[in-house]
Amino acid sequence: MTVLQALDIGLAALVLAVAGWTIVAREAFAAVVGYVAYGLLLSLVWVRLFAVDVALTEAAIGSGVTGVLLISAAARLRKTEAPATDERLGAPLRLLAGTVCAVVAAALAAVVLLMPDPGSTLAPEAAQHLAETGLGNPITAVLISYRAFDTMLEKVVLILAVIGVWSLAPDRYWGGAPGPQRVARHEGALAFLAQLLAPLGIVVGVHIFWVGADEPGGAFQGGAILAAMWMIVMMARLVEAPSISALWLRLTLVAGPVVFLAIGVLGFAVASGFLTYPTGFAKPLILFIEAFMTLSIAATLPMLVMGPPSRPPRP
Amino acid sequence: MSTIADVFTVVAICTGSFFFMAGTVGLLRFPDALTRLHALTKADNLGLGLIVLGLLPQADGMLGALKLIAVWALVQLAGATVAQLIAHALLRKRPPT
Amino acid sequence: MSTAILAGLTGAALIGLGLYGLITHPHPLRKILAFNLLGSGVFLIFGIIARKGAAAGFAADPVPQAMVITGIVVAFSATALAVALLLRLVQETGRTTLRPDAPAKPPDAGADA
Amino acid sequence: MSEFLLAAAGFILLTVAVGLVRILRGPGNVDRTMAVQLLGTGSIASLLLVAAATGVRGAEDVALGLALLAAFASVAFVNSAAPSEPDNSEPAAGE
Repeated sequence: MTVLQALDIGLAALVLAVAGWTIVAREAFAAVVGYVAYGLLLSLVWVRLFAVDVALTEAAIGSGVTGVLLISAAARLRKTEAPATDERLGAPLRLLAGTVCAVVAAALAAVVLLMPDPGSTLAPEAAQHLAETGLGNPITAVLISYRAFDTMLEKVVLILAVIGVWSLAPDRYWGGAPGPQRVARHEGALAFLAQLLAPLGIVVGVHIFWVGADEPGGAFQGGAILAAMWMIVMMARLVEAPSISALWLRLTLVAGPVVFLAIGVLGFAVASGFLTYPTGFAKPLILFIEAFMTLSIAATLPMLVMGPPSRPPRP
Repeated sequence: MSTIADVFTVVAICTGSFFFMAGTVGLLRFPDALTRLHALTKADNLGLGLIVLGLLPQADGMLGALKLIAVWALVQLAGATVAQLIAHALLRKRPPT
Repeated sequence: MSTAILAGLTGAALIGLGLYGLITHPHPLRKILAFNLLGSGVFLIFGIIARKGAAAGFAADPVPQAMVITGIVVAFSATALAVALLLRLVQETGRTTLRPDAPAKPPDAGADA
Repeated sequence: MSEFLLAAAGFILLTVAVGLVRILRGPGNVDRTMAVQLLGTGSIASLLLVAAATGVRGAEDVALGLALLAAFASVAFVNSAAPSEPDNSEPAAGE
């Protein structure tokens, strides 16, 4: 066994142990903290699978932003945990559930082991599209060109989720702002962190978006880092979340899919159909779309984490 | 030349790993949260710092080295702030007896 | 055993674990957590499909990878919506269950903003 | 050389994973947060080592992202542990 194999096996065991902890932990908070650790480890696994783009997404969204969402939810739901334990399933039912889940896992493991090697692949098609777009990162090319329709619908899903979250607001708060209010005197260390980290993070986020054309990175990863930076200045209460009826906020939220759709429709006129790009202009157009998608993601993720408005609108 | 760089890398990374181990031992063995926090910050600063230092000779080009240093600086900033915040939270919960 | 197969097996085990948590935990937040675990297991299986589809000079097939990236984002938005629904339910009723016969508690005014 | 780097990565991962026992034992949520903080630093260190050993392109960017978000979960924890302290005592400054 080589060192690398030992490392892989250790990493897999660790991932499973932490995952097991998030299931068996007694308190929700302890489970959620385990989930943050799990996300960190999972991004290491993705690096080992040579999927650096996915590792970046997992690090930023899977561990970072989801972690913050779940930690604040667990803190607010602490009082409800004791009543819920009354509804625990009995031991026989749990045993049955465990057996069913073990069978499912075993079946999937068999599929994994029986999978042909090399398996079926769409890589040649993706490579062909890569050549047409002039990009260097095949994943960005798949996201924005080869499977562009999926990506656009996924942006629409994000907006639907924001609408869903906002519509949970009580009537009297509609048009107000979510999250805590800005304060004049902040806790020193946190404000310091946010003031120093946010500019650096914006640089890194834009860098990851920009290199996404040719290297691992792209709109999702860059946007998620920008979103995290906005969230950190809101958590430090240096800035306040905008009112949900603010026009600029709504425009930013829809900018990504609207630009995507507009250029897609333009494809009918200047290229070979919906969501296609004219030869020679593919790369600038893709970067143009991605810039707006980055902005939209940077605005959407914090809005999803902050939840529905919690204050009445200012008169 | 490259042998000297390799020896440097090995020494720095071994020392860095030692600090990670020390941090873990402290986190597990120290009696209360504030002393555990002390152990944690040592691993954060020195452990990662030495590993980054050891990897610098192996880095490819200026940008790679710059990124390594940026990673260290960011973790440094995060570690220092989080130590402050956690200490604050601890003191708030348990006023000095 | 290669890294990819190991990751695939880990993914299968994670799906089993997540499914178990989803079925057995009574608290919705724990169900949401288990659902995320299940999802990441599915993503890991996509990871092995990508790695086995390495061709045309790529270390891994980019199409499944792109699907995982969109998947992570969609899973996050579903999680956020579920958490928002749950918090609103607790704010309204003080309980985390929809069962009509559950003991009624006065609405929890302390479910702060 | 790469064998050594990988061994170091495995060693660091193992030690910080042992530190995760703090998540199990607690006693307080503060201790759990600290264990995750240590795991975060350790993962960044082993990510850098693995990246240097296997030469995966762009892995430094993942480390950079993780480093940016290193404080994120802990900040959320501290914020949610002491939520409503200066919240309404002062009216929002600015407008």
